[in-house]
Amino acid sequence: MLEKIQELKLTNSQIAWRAAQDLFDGAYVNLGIGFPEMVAKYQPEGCEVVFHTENGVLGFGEAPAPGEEDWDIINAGKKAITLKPGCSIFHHADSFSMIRGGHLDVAILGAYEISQNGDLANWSTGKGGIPAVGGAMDLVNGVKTVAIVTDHITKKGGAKLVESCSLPLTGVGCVNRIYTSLAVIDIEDGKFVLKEKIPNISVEELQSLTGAQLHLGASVKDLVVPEGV
Amino acid sequence: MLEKIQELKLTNSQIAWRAAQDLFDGAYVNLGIGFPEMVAKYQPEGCEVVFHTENGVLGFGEAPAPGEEDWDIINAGKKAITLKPGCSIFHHADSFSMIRGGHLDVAILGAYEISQNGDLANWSTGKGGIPAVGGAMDLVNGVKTVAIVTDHITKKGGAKLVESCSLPLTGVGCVNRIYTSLAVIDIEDGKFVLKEKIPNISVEELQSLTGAQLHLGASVKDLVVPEGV
Amino acid sequence: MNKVGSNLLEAVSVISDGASVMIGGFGGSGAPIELIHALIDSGAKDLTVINNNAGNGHVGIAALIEQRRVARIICSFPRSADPRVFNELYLAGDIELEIVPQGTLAERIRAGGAGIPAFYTPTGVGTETAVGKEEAIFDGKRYLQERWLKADYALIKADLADTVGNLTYRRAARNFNPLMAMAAKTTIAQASNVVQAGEIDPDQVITPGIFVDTIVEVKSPKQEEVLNREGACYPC
Amino acid sequence: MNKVGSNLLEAVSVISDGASVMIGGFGGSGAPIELIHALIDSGAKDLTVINNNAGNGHVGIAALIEQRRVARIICSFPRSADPRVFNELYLAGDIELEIVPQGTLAERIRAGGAGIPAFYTPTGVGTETAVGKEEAIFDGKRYLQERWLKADYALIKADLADTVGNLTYRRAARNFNPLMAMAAKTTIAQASNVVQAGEIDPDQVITPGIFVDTIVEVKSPKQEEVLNREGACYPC
Repeated sequence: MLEKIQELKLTNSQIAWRAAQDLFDGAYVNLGIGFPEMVAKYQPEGCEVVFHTENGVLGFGEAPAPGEEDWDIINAGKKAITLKPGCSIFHHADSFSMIRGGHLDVAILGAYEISQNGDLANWSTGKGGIPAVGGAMDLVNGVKTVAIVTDHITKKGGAKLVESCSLPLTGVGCVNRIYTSLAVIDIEDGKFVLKEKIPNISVEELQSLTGAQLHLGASVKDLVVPEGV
Repeated sequence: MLEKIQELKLTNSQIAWRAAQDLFDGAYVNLGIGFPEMVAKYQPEGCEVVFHTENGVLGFGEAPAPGEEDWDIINAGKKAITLKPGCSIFHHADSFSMIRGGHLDVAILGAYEISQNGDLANWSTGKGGIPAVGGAMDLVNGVKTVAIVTDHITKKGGAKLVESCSLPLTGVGCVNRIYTSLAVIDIEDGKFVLKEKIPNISVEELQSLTGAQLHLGASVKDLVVPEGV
Repeated sequence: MNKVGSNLLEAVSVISDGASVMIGGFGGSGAPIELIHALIDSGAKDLTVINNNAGNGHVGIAALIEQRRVARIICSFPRSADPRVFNELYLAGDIELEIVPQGTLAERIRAGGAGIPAFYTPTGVGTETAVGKEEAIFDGKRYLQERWLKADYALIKADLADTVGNLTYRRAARNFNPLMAMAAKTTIAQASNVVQAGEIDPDQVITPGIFVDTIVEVKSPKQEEVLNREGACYPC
Repeated sequence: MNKVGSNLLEAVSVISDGASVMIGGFGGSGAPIELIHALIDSGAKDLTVINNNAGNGHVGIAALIEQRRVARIICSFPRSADPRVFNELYLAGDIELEIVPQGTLAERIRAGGAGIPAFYTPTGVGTETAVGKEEAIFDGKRYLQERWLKADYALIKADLADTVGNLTYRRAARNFNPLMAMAAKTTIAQASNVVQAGEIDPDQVITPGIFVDTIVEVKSPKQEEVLNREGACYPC
């Protein structure tokens, strides 16, 4: 079965594409460092999203061409970005006022584990090493909708969607929606509710790859990604 | 005796002059609405003070000529002011961060009553009517040195320097120095300590006009104001 | 995205009876007179108004009060050169007043915008304004706990606005305006000039567009101080 | 009043062993590299450093750590492209680390500057960072009490400075710099250009001069990112 999953599962680009389809025109959006940043590539036609980065920029654009970087203009991942017309710059306290004050519409983040009541673990593997939290705890407690993009299972085949997280938490009951490599799952009333799944996997198979009870939404749609993504 | 006092006592201009002599070059100073504003006129030679107003200006200058007012540029008393080179503008939360955060050196305010432990009553006569506090409570709790300019006694001859205030308080134990129409008095360890008095009044006379014990400083100097002030 | 509204009355027509409305300005400086007058025209009543003052003369907030639209006002300093409108209603018990020290008012509004439900301040310790508030000691000093302040709407006055809602303010007209823009569910700004996105240097934006919902251009806004010297009233 | 100092080393020579030092910047953006290198030259040690990060490569904060001048670091994110310097000392137990969520770090610093000894935030509720902190419920939601953060010194990087200490910042190099300027007893700023008082429009001042003690002009400041790509180290 894990082999079948490896063949069927969505790539990170495809997960990012699916997450991007729920963005809306004029939404203020913060994308986590790394994989979530890919979501920016797949904004739907006619949907102009305003991107926020914790270090104090609202309305930034794509990365500059190599050699064109201005290292005063970076994102939370310390990558060079560009400023778009309508952009604004502010200090860190104002930036986190936007986050904590509930002014951002969507945060899309990565995850180690998500529990059925929406707890998120994404900042520490709990194995010693160097802890580093950054803005994750602020984002999950402040942004109106917190969405996760993630593989459905770990590299070793273990569940990432679980009854309760075993790793140090980033936030409690904070996740609203999960875009995985196999499905779209909402968290409603402390339950995982399946909204979409890729066509060639059964609910039973999906359940077997999920560490907590999957509840079925009113209708479970097929999660289909366009060719070329 | 009250007649003698009426003759001898300093005018408000003279009190303001005396208060201004303790300002130092580079001091950040907030002057209360009304009488305390007169202090600005008497800055000592070579002493450049930076004036702050609660509504968000640091480094303002004198009033503009009549007809030259810009009503976007006013002080806390809603009077038109002018901007000096080196001035800065900021919002109210930043302005009160300067105050509350202990960044201002001196606030000079008016008073109804001051108690020997430094309690100040200057915002409400307690008689009903319309209460209005403005920034006074923030100033007395935030500025490094809180000084008062005031007549030594009320118009009816009653004490303004008292054992404990009868009017609603602005702040507790907040006053450092009092410039009155008769004397300069510091508050030290819960006591009124006389530092200066006008020459033609005895300590006993001054005591009789003060509602709490006056302690004598190491030396009590003559409070003499130059001619023409 | 374009946040520019077509006219003042339409912009404020979303404000319903009983709403809480933060109104920018300190006295007349930064007061969005045209938005306030549109709010009078809209007919909304039973409002809670949050402003530093309680109006002056017979225009702006004073006019809103005079038209009996304000049930309650939260402010630091209701005194003014001509506070008759407020005073009469207050002394008759027809308007409720909550006095908040000015810095605490500013910080409570900022806290509302910044998602800080409560904070501690030394301001007001041992005074009447401390009644009913929790006191705590930090490093041996007494502080009061103060709660955030939010509102349904903010009416603010800007100098420049761009189409995506970025704002600048003119001189000390800034005062409460940027704070209130953050603390209201819906922020409506009048601006002396509306420019295209990209025409305000990002370093010079004071209020980022995320805090602003609707902008209306008011080319030559009135100053309360000037109107009062002319003896103006609204509506007249 | 003129706050312009003559050189970097003299400016930082006031910083004594054991001092707490806020250092502006987010990664390399806004990092006052020249002031940090002067601090290395000054010899000060046993420092507590407050910064978002814990250095990258072998310049700036990483160099200060490599020279064993930092006893303790308060930051949100000690990971970087090349965090070897910090990691080795940390894993050997030779540097103390306090991890603070980034927004809480920013707000604690602001609170330090604003005279707010404590505030409540939802950030960190139910996590390891909540250990030892008071929890309170407001309007049915859980919050943690966080304390202000102050420091003896702040080293910050500005773009323009005027002689009375007003500062502007270039683009996202602003980040923590204006907050730290408020929260330190003594703030030392390097600026790419020092101009006369009056040459910065008062509306465009980001840090008012009241928060700044000493300014040193550093005409073409180095960028940490560029230095690291060149394989630079300090002192070398």
